[in-house]
Amino acid sequence: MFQVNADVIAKEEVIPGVFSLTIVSPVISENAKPGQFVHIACNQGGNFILRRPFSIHRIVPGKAFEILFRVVGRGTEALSRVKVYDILDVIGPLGNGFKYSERITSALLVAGGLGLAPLLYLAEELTNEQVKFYPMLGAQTKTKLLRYIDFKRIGKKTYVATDDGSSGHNGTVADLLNRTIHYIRPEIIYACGPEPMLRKVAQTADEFGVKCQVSLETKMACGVGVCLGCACVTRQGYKMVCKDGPVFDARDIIWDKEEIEPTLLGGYRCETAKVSDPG
Amino acid sequence: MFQVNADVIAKEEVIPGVFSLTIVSPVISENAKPGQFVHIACNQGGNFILRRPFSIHRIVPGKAFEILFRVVGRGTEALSRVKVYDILDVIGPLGNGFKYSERITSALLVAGGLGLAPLLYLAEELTNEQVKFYPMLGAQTKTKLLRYIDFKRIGKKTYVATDDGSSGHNGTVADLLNRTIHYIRPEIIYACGPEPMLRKVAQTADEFGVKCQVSLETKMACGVGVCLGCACVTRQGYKMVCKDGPVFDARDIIWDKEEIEPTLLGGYRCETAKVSDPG
Amino acid sequence: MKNPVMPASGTFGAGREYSEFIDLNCLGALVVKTVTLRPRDGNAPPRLYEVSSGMLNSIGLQNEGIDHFIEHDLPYLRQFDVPIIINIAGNTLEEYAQLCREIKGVEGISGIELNISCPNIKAGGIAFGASSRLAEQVTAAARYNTDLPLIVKLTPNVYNVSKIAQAVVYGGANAVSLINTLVGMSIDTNTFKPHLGNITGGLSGPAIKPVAVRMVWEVAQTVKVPIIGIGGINSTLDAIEFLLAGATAVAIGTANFVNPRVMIEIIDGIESFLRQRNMSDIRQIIGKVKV
Amino acid sequence: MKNPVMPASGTFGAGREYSEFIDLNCLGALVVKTVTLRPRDGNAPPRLYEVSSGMLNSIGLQNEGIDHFIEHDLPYLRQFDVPIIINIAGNTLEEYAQLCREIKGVEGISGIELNISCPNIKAGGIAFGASSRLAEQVTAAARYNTDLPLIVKLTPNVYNVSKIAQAVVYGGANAVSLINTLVGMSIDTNTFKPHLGNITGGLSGPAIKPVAVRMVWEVAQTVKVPIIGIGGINSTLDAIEFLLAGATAVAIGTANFVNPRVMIEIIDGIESFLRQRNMSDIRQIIGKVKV
Ligand SMILES: Cc1cc2nc3c(=O)[nH]c(=O)nc-3n(C[C@H](O)[C@H](O)[C@H](O)COP(=O)(O)OP(=O)(O)OC[C@H]3O[C@@H](n4cnc5c(N)ncnc54)[C@H](O)[C@@H]3O)c2cc1C
Ligand SMILES: Cc1cc2nc3c(=O)[nH]c(=O)nc-3n(C[C@H](O)[C@H](O)[C@H](O)COP(=O)(O)OP(=O)(O)OC[C@H]3O[C@@H](n4cnc5c(N)ncnc54)[C@H](O)[C@@H]3O)c2cc1C
Ligand SMILES: Cc1cc2nc3c(=O)[nH]c(=O)nc-3n(C[C@H](O)[C@H](O)[C@H](O)COP(=O)(O)O)c2cc1C
Ligand SMILES: Cc1cc2nc3c(=O)[nH]c(=O)nc-3n(C[C@H](O)[C@H](O)[C@H](O)COP(=O)(O)O)c2cc1C
Ligand code: FES
Ligand code: FES
Repeated sequence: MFQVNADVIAKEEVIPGVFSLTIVSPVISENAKPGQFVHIACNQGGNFILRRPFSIHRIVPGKAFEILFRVVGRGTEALSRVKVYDILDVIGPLGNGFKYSERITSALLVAGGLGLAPLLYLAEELTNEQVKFYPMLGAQTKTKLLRYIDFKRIGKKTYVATDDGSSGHNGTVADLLNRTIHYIRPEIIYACGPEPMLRKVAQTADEFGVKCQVSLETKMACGVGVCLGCACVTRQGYKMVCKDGPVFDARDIIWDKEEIEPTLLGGYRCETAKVSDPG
Repeated sequence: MFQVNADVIAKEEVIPGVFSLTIVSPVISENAKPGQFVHIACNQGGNFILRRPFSIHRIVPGKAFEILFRVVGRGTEALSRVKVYDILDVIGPLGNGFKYSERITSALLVAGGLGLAPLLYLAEELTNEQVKFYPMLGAQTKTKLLRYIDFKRIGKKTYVATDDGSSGHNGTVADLLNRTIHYIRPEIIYACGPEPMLRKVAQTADEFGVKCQVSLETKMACGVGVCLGCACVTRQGYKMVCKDGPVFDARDIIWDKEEIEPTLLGGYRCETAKVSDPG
Repeated sequence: MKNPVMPASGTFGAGREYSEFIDLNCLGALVVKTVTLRPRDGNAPPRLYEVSSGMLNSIGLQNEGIDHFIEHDLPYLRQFDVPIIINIAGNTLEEYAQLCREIKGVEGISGIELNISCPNIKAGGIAFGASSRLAEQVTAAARYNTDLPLIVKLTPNVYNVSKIAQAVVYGGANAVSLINTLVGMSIDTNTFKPHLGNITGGLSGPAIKPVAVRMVWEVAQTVKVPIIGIGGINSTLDAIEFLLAGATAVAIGTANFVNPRVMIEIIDGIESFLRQRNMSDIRQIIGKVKV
Repeated sequence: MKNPVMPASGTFGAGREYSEFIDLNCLGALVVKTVTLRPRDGNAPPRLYEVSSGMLNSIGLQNEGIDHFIEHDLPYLRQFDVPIIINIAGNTLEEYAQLCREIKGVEGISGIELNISCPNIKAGGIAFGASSRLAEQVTAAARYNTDLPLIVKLTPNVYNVSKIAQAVVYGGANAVSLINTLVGMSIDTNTFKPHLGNITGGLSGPAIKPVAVRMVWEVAQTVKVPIIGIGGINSTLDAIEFLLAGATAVAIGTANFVNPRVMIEIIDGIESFLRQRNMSDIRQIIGKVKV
C-alpha cells in the first residue's frame, strides 16, 4: 500500500449523479488486483475528515486507475467536484481482492448497482486469464445500467435485471440469479452490491452448492487494518473489511445478527458476555 | 438589516491576495451608510461555520454593493474562491456608520491598508454632500496602494505613506498624520485600519484637538448585537462593535488594557471584582 | 407550545434583533439571555473564537439585571404570542431565590430556566451544576420561591449527567435542558496568548452535538420530566436526532448566528419529516430511538 | 525520546501497517493499541461513525491479549529504535496489576500507559478514570507491580480532571496523558437506530481539541509530572498549542487515519517552528502560554 498525491486526468459524469475519475498512479496501478480498493481524502478543509473507500474500477496498466462512484453524501459530493488536473491524496491499493485462477471453468459476476465497479476490473483480468465468465448486472432502470457494453464485449453472455423491467429481467438481480443459476451452473460467483442483495446471492449460491465471493461495504476510518473500526461478523469472529476483505467467502459471513456468538459481545473471548461484565 | 441570497456579479483580484466582489442586493444598497458592514456566510459545508464581516466598499445605488478584502484565513480564502453568478448568503447593512453632515468644513480620511475599504464609500458620500476632504492612504509598498486613483479623483489632495518609501511619505500613515495634521488642520478625522495605527491616529487627533471617528475590528459571531461577543472597551463600558460600532468616537475608546475599570472585570457592575467573586 | 423549537439562552438576546429576520410568533417558546440580580458587564475581550465546527465564547453573562429586564425587555416581548422563558443565574443560592421572588407576579413570563451551568463566571454558575447536592439545593431554593414551571439547564462537564438530572428533579424541576457548553480553550500560536480574554470559554456548535445527543439519551433513561435538547443543532435532522434520543423540545444556539432563519426552517422541517412518514404526532418520534 | 511526537493508543495498531507509510524510527515513541489480559473480540458493528470535525468509535478494545502481544507484536517492534509504550486495560484492579507483572522483565518495553478511560467497555475502563479514589488505587496497583515509567491516561468525561490527575500522581504515576475520547452518540434519522452497534462511542478528532487543550492546561497548573497532550491534533500548530498549554509531548490519534504521514510532518513542523523563532529547545515553548 502506498500514499500518493495523484493527478486526476479524466472525469466523466457517466449518468446523473454517477462519476468516474481516472487517477494517475503507476505504483497503485501496478500493484492492484481486482476487488482491491483505494482510500481517498475527498474533503480537505471540510467538516468531514475521514477518507472514503472506492473500488478500483479499471486499470490503465502501469499508469493510472479509474474509480466509479455515486454521489450519496458529503464525501462523494466533494469528490464529484474534483476537476481534471486536481491532485488527490490517495492510499492504495488496499485489501484483499477476489481470488481466481486460470483453472476456473466458468464464473458468474453478479453486480447490484454500483457494485459493478470492482467487477469490471475483475472481468478484464478474467479475460486475460482466459476464464469464461457471465456478467449479471442489476439496476433500477435501463438508463442506470452502467458499463453494459464493456461487460458484453468481454463476457460470454450478459444477463440483465432491472427493477422496473425496462431492460432484461423484471426484478432484482438476486431474483434473476435464483431463476437462472441452475442452467448457468457457474463454478463460482463473484458478487458486489448492497448488503441485502449479497445476502440473497450468498443464499442462492449456498443452496446450489456454488462457491461465492462477496465484496462487502462498511464505514472505514483508517482503511489499512489499524483502527479495527470496519468489523464484519464471520464464522471466524470479527474480521476487518479493509484488511481481511473487502472480498470474503460468502459462507464465512454471518448475515443474521441473531447468529452472533455470545462471545462476540464485547467481553473477553471464550466467556459469555455476562461473566465478563461484572460491572 | 436584511438577510438575502445575493448574486455575485463581478469579481476582481485587485492585487495578489486582495479581491473585490460586487454583490447584487437592492435592499442592502438602498439602506446602507458609509462605515456599515455586511456579514457573509463564506464557508458553507466547511469546518468553519461563522459568518465574516466586511465593510461596504462601494455602492451601485439601488442595486448592488462592493466589498474589498484581503485573504488572511479560511473564511476569506473560501470567499476568494467564490465565482461570478455564485449566490452568497449576506446579512446587512449592519452597525452604525460614520457620522458626518454637509456642515463639515474639512475632513481627513486616514486609511491603513485595507482600512480604505469603508473610506472610499465615505469619500463618495462626502463628495455628494460637497464636503471638502483629504484622503491619506497608507500601505506597505506602492503596489499595495489600492484605490489611489479613485480617492485622488474626488479628494481635495491625496496624501500617501508607504512603509518602504516607494511612494509618498516614507513611514506609516500614522506617522504622516502626525507630521502633517498641523497644516492640514481638518475639522474631523475618519480612520480605519489595524488597531495599533488607529490608536496612534486617535492620540494625534486628541493632541491637536481634532475630532476623530475610528472603525474597529473584532471577531464576530452574530453581527447583529445578540451574542455580546464583539465587545470593545469604552469609557461608557463594554460596547458591541457590531451594533454600537463599528465606528466609534476615538475619545471613547480605551486603548490600554491597564485603564480598564475594575468594575469591568466579569462580576456585577458597581462592585470591585474581588467582592463580586467570592468563589 | 405551538412547536418544539426555541432559541437557546444567550443566542437570541431578548428577541429584538432577530425579530427583524423572523416572526417571533412562529417560535415554540422564546428563551432569553441569562438575567442576573444586578447588571453584569461581562468578561474582558476577546470573547469569541472560532474552532473546528464550533466556537468558544466567554461572554460572562453580560446583562442589565432583572429590573432592567422587567422594565425594558419584557414589555417588548409581551407583544408576541409566544411563551417567554426567563433564564436566570446567581452567585449564591439566595440570589437564585431572590430572582424567583422578583419574577413573582410579573406578567408575561411562562417559565424559568435556571442556568446552573455557565462556564464563564467565577462564582456560582457551573459549580452548582457539577454537584448533585448543590444542584438539588439551588433547584429547591427556586422551587420554593416560584410557582412557574421550572427548567434546570445542565452542564455537560460532568461524569454522570443523569445523576444531576435526577437531583434537580428531586429538587422540584419540571423539566431539564441540556447541554450548556463544554469548557474549552484555544491558544494563539503567534502570540502565545489564549484566544479568549477569559482564558477558557464555552464550546458550542456542531462539534458538541454527539456529546449532547448522548447526554439527552442518558437523561431520558433516568428522569420522567420533559427534556429540552440543546447542542450543535443546525438542521431539521439534527433536531430529529435529539427528539429520537428523548428530547421533548429542542433549543437552537450557535446556528442562529450562522443563519437567523434556521429555527423557522427547522420548525417547517420537523413538520415535513412527520408528514413524509405519515405521522400525526411528534410523540411518535420522541424517545423512539431503537436501541 | 528523539522528539515529542507519538501515536495515540488504538490509532496505530502495533505499528506494522503504518510502517509501510513512514519510518517508525523517526517517532518520539510508539504507543500500541490497548492490550488486555485475555483476548477481546470487541464490540458489535457498526463501530465507526463520522460526525462534524470528528468521529465516534466503539471498537471495544479488540485485541489478542497480552501473551499474543508479547509473542507476536513485541518482537516486530523491537526491531525499531524507538521507545515502545504498552497501553493496558483491565476489568479489575487485579487485572491491571497482573498485566504489569506479565510485562515484568519483558525486553523492549519502555513504559506502560494505563488506560483508565476507555468509554467503550462495560466493566472497568472509564469507571476507574472518573473517580479519584479508584484512579489512585489502580495506579498504585500498577505501580506496585512494575518499575517501568507509568503513564496514566485520563478521561475528559469528568468535572475536575486536575483532581484525577493529582490522584494518579499520588498513586505513583510518572506522567499523565490526556485526553481519551468524550462519550458521544449519533442516531440515524432514517432507521431510528444509533449509528453505532454499541449505542454510544468515543468522540475524537478536531471537534474535541478545545476541550483537550483546556484540560492539559488545567492539569499543567496542578501536577508537576510530564503531560502527554492528546485530542484532535492535526497539524504542527495544533501540537504547538498543546505544548504551550503545558504538554511535554503530544500523541496523534484520528489524524493518522486521515494522513498516515501526519506525525512526520508534525515532527518536522515543530522543528521549523522553533528554528523560525530562534529557539533551540522545546522547553522554550512548553507551558509558555501567556495567561
Ligand atoms: C471497499 C469499499 C469499496 C467501495 N467502492 C465503491 C465504489 O466503487 N463506488 C461507489 O460509489 N461506492 C463505493 N463504496 C461506497 C463508498 O465508500 C461510499 O458511498 C462513500 O464512502 C460514501 O461517502 P459519503 O461521504 O458520500 O456519504 P456519507 O455522508 O458517509 O453517507 C451519506 C448517506 O449515504 C449512505 N451511504 C453511505 N454509504 C453508502 C453506500 N455505499 N450506498 C448507499 N448509501 C450509502 C449513508 O448511510 C448516509 O445516509 C465502497 C465502499 C467500500 C467499503
Ligand atoms: C466591521 C468589520 C469590517 C471589516 N471589513 C473588512 C474589509 O472591508 N476588508 C477586509 O479585508 N477585512 C475586513 N474585516 C476583517 C475581516 O472580517 C477578517 O479579515 C475576516 O473575518 C478574517 O476571516 P478569515 O476566516 O479569513 O480569518 P481567520 O481564520 O478568522 O483568521 C486567520 C488569521 O488572520 C488573522 N486575522 C483575522 N482578522 C484579521 C484582520 N482583519 N487583519 C489581519 N489579520 C487578521 C487572525 O488572527 C488569524 O491569524 C472587517 C472586520 C470587521 C469587524
Ligand atoms: C455566545 C453564547 C452565549 C451564551 N450565553 C448563554 C447564557 O447567557 N445562558 C445560558 O444558559 N446559556 C448560554 N449559552 C449556551 C447556549 O444556550 C447553548 O446551551 C450552547 O451554546 C449549546 O448549544 P449550541 O451548540 O446550539 O450553541 C451561550 C452560548 C453562546 C454560543
Ligand atoms: C478508533 C480509535 C481507537 C482507539 N483505541 C484506543 C485504545 O485502544 N486505547 C486508548 O487508550 N485509547 C484509544 N483511543 C483514543 C485515542 O488514543 C485518543 O485518546 C483519542 O482518539 C483522542 O485523540 P485524537 O482526537 O487525536 O484521535 C482510540 C481512538 C480511536 C479514534
Ligand atoms: S478501516 Fe480501520 S481497520 Fe478497517
Ligand atoms: S457579533 Fe454578536 S454582538 Fe456583536
